Amino acid sequence: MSREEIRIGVYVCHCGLNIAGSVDCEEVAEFASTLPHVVLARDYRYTCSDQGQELIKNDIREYRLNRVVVASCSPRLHEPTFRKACEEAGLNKYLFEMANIREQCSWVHLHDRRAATEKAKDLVKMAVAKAALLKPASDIEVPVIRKALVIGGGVAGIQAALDLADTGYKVYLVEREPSIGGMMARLDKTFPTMDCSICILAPKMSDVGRHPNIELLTNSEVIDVKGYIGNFRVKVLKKPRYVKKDCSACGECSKVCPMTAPNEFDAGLALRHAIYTPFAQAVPSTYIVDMNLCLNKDGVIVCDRCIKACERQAIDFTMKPEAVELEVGTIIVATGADVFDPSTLPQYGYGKYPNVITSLEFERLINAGGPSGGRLIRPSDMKVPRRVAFIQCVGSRSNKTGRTYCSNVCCMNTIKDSLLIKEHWPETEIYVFYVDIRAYGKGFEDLYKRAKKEGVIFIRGLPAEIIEDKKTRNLWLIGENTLLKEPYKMEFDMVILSVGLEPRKDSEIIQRLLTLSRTQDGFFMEAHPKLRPVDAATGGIFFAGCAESPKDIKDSVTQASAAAARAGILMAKGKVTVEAITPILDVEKCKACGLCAKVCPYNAITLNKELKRVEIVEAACGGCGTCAAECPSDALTQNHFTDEQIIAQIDAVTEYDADKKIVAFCCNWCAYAGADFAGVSRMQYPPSVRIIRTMCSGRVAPKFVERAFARGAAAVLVAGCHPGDCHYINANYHTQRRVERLWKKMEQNGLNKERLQLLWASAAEGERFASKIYEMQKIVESITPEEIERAKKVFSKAGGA
Amino acid sequence: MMEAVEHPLLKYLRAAMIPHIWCSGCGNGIILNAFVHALDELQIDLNKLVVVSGIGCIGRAAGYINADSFHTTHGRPIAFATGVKLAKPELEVVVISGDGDLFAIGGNHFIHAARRNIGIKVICANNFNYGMTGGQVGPTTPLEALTTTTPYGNIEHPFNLVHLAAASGATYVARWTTLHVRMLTASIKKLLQRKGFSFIEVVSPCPEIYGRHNKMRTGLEMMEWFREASVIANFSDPAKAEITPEKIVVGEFVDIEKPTYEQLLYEKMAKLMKEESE
Amino acid sequence: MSAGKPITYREVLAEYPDAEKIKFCFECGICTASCPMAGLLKGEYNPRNVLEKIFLNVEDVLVSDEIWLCAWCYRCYKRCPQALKPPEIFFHAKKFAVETERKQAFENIIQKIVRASPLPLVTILACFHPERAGLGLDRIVKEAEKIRKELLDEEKRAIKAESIKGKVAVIGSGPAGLTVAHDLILKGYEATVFEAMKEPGGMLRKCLPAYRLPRELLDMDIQALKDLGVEIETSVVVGKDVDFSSLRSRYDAVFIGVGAHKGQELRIEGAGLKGVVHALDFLCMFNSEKALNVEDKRVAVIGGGNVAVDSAKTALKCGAKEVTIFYRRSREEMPANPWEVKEAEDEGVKIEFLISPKRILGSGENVSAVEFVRMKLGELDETGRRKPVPIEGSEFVKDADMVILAIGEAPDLSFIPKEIELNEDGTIWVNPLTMETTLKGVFAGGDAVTGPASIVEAIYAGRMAASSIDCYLRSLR
Amino acid sequence: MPERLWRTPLDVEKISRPKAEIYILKDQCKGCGFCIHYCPKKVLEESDEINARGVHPPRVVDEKNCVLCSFCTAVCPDFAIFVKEKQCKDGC
Repeated sequence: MSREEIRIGVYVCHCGLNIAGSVDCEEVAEFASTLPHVVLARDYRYTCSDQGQELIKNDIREYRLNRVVVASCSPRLHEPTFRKACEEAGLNKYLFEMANIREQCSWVHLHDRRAATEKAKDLVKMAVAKAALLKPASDIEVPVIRKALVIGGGVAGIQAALDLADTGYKVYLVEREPSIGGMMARLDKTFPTMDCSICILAPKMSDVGRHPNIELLTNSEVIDVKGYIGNFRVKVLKKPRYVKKDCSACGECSKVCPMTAPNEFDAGLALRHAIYTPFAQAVPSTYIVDMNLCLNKDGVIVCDRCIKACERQAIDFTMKPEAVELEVGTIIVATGADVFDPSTLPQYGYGKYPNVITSLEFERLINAGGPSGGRLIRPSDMKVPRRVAFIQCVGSRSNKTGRTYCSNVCCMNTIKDSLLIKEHWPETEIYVFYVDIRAYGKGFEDLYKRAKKEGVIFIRGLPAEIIEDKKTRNLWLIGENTLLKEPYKMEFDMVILSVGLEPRKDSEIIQRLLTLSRTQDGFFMEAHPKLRPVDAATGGIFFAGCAESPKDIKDSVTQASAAAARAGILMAKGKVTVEAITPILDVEKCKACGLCAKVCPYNAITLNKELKRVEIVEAACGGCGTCAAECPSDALTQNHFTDEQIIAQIDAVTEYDADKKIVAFCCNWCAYAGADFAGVSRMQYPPSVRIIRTMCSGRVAPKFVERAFARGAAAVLVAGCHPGDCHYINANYHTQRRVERLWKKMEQNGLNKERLQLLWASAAEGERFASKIYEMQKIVESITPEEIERAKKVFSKAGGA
Repeated sequence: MMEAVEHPLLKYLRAAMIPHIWCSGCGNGIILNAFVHALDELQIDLNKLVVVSGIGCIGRAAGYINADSFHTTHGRPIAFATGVKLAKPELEVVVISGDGDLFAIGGNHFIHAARRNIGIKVICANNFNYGMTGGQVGPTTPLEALTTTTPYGNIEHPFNLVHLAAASGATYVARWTTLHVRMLTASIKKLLQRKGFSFIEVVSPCPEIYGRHNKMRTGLEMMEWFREASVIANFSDPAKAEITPEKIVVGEFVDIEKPTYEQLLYEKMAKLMKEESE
Repeated sequence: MSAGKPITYREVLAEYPDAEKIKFCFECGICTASCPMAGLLKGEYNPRNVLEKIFLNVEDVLVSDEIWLCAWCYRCYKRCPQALKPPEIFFHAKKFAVETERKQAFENIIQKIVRASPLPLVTILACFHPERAGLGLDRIVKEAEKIRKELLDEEKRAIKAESIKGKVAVIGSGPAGLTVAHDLILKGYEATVFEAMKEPGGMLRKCLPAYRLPRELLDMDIQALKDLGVEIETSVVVGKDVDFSSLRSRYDAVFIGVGAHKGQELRIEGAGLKGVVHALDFLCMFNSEKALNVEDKRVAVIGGGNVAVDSAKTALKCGAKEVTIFYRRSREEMPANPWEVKEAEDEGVKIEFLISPKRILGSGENVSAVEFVRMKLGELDETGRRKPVPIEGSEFVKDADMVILAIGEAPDLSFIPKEIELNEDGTIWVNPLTMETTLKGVFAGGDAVTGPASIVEAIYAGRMAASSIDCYLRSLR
Repeated sequence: MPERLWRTPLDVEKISRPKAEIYILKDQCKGCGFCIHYCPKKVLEESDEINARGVHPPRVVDEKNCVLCSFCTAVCPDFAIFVKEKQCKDGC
């Protein structure tokens, strides 16, 4: 192969006007044709179309191309498409390279055609330089364990578990609470059809409990996740129920238990005992002891009333937490959402005025199985209210509370609630105070109309404050009707705050365990908002329900089924291919120092002290390349991201006008994805930056940075995931260490260390990326030619240009 | 708060003997209490119950319980109980005695009764020393513990009673401390309902004699030690059921069924007599 | 300004850091509903609408009166779900309008303020601050005087036309009380104001530093009310010199507008040392020209409200060597007006955030230092702000010769009967529609109801109370 | 379910806790203190009075707090304390 003549074909994509709108594609193609080894360069309207792919295939055959470069969108989007096309034409897929001239060029420099075109040329030049050094490789196949883990037993988790189990896969369903059912179990009716919530959920819950393929782990939490797509090792902590499975749920224990506390399930509106079942339809129906409340702490039984009452001898206070280890191939995250706590909005008096309730408390009050037996009553005097107000957007769409998003469900939930009141007490006067009513789904508008027809009055304008009448406990709402431009002061018997949803307060734990990304709102981020809406960026992990964004029951179920299908595809195949991006060892150069083994996050490299050599387990390798960056004797490099390839890219950037450019090394999962996100969001930033993609920032060897400075680059950016969020467990800690060492070196040599910047940016932080480039542009502009020269001198000694 | 009402369990005790003579903070009272609680909950017929005890503080228990009882010579309660059980197998025979009595001078009786699976029940109050005679070192005194005869720390390895009982063939073996009184009562109930040789060790505070040498001057301090050090490990290996200052392994260790000595004896006798008569 | 091309909000708000946020106003109306000026001016002023117009048609707004009618009370900001700051947005618009010489109908603006406020000079100086946008204050005051004169004549004529319909007692001669008296006189009632201090004006006279409100202007405003027929009995303490129940029997209705004069106690060690003073007492001493003894002293001010900032500025003006404000939350949560804070900092007041006093140390009976502890912000509390939590082990000692406590004020209501129910924070509860207390015929408003707030809020409360007293008294007949 | 529970539950009146009568046989007490120390609701405390055996017997602080777990009865080595459920007659 090495003797073979290198013949590169370059395709510059217009992407309609997405690229051609701000990049002169013909000019770029023409420029490409002048580059070494390029035998063919074309521009094409939609390269990813069938015709575009056919064109590439034909050219490969006709022009004997042995390398292909496509300059179009992000490789995160279409690299697989083009790789497949190459393979179909008989070209090894690792001989394909992409230049990202859309997300990272045309879309972020919409208003500077000249600069965008120049940058596109550079990006193509970098890709061609790398392409010339590409080597064929074959993927590694890894078996997929045909078992799935579903985290969260709300309606989404239930649906996902049932779908997978019905397909024939073993499913572990882990739920933190004593029963599955989640938020839906607490609702009275569902919109827009007004079905009884628990009536439609309970059969599904018992299906889960009975299903031979589902192992239900309630009162349990995931505490550790290791491994990778197809081969996760998950540790689950099963907290003790103190009641054995023999429990017949007769309830005799609860009757004699002397301890009581507000029932979480009923939002604190009813009492439960220390030994209890959260609700009648709970699955599993086994009772549970709340150890915080029970008198029997530290294994000493003080009170044995329940033990004596239990005929089946099912109560066992000696139960201990138990860690179970599961091996699964796929994971579905269905952890749901929390409800906004309105007591942080003092003007609404929640927590102070008894007759101000939340929509969730309303659900329990109107529910026949709830604490008031379905009678909607004012907590202050237990009377049925005659005038009721709903306040919308409580804890949603607000900068101040940090919940800037629309919670999706509250408008329809209020409309449903208002109709429920009208159904039972038609004389009730109902006012809804809103800013926008969002009735976007199937059947929603009809329900909205029905509410209006029933006489529910919708007033645009939220109350600024609620004042309670000391005598009657009625509530005064003071606000402005913004349609009439008139202030209102209205008296109500009861006010229902339509509270929004928010990310689970402890989502970081799951985020950290599964190395996921979150959006600015705090919900989990999908791999692609349109094309992979239920996949996490991390392979083998999928989302269902409110964990990904607030959604109603129908959407949660839809997404759950989609997630189950996506996970099923993986498991049906039974194997996944892992990219050939593992390290290559040059045994001659290796001095068996063991540094690579120390930094490997996966323990895929071990030092065999007896044989004085390192051993690599490819299947365990995650592909971060940190080992290659660490190796002091250049004995290790990373397949497809070899030292030569990356250096060729650096050299291509710095060939001309290096002193005006920023060389950026971005990790594939966070920083590069964040830069893509900036592009998708059309955030504009200076065109001086050239991004080199590595799988992990841990791949960035000091010599790369030194090389860039030695060749006169104005500034260098190293960007990766936030510490703790590294896709490769902890590889980016090494990045930090290396950059700090470089800073020290720059300082010692009298160089401006601001020229080297380190950025932690998640895939959702496009804005952070863009503002960093702005910041660095100022540095670039302030750098003097002397400074550039000094750096050249310092680093050419070390790195050697 | 009320007064001058009779304690509901007094009917199981010899009223004239109460209050008992045990020290303040002594666990023997709790063992007695748990025992009569169990009698009450099972509604045991006191006419069918025989309590046997040996020498030592807890030896007085036989005298306090309102049933037919023997207060026997030192180390011999199991021997007496064996006699009673063989003569009248329909009686419930319970030995309540101390660690010194049962395992020092009476050690042989214990292991052989367990080996033979004689259907008697043994409750041993383990207070780690000879309390009644002034606090000398005994077969259960932990290593390094201070007693009147080991002022520089005990150098004898103690018996692990539950391991000894299990190894000797007891069909039910449990250990609790006097703090685990609910479990103790439940265990005694089990013990009373079983057929074969059953044994419960009760780790019991002796603040006046043992405690005062070992920096635990009150019963409460000893009970707090039990609370902090106890680990419940039901059906774990009795060989590993250690008692150290840091850890007291408690729980049920053995629960099996096998034919009792008296059962086999009477069957054999019946068979022989039948053969003889034939 | 390039001709032809319409200007945008971006240019107008070029110096306002959060200009882009104004796009995220969803028109919920909370700002307008909270705004006392919107209440006083009824349909003539609507901050929500002004914001929207700045975004959609800024040219219209720049030449309109509306941006000039904001009284900087920040009530809108405190409640705005988007955390927009209309007062500052309007300020930039005002400045832009003045700088680009867009025509302003000042007579119009001042006419509106004068009609809205019975204390026009006070409010212009202490609330509206047109001078901050670059206008000459003298001209404004002169204009206001002229307009008020015309208005007064008009009002006097109106009063004579009607006969006396009833008598109302007003307790407290602050902005709320004076407004009630003024409005009721116009409606044909007799109103007598009882003031505990020697001179009328309440908090305006007691605590507003003279450099912010020259006393002759305050006197002019009060004199104008007296001219109208408002009777003010000074040095009468209700509950001591005159009984509350006797007021109720002698008058047809009673209005309580006693303000919030009682400084909150700091319950820490050393709070009783010499040199520890309450901010209101401090300001009061300054305003009555008593010796403050702050020369060359190191002054620590504890608190983060307007009173804290006023005290700090006053201490600095009176020659203190070093004045530092210690506030237990961060700048974002500070209740003082941001521009007042900025002014204070420009004048040399230091502000330290996230610090709370732990004890006050003394040498002998005098203050010598304060031991502070650093705080961090935790979860949101029931006031909607993040709760400060002490960082253990972060204690430090700072020398100080004087400690001014400005940690909030509450009304002194020892004289009222227990039938009048109070809120949890010790203020009077009133029906928000009628301003009536839980005792029939007794009304209340101002700081005594809301806790420390702005002058305009008190005036608005007075106006609402006056109209509802009118309704009440008419309903009796 | 992490919502803040702040209300008085609506059925707080309906769910009645058993009411206890605590009997202390003062002169039988040897003052070991087990009942006081291990009472989960801290219903008992050491009294000032000295009984026939020269120790301070326990005294009931608040009978209403007693939940009738009867641990004091079980742990008392001296049969000096016991608890009975109050039999509710009229006006109880």
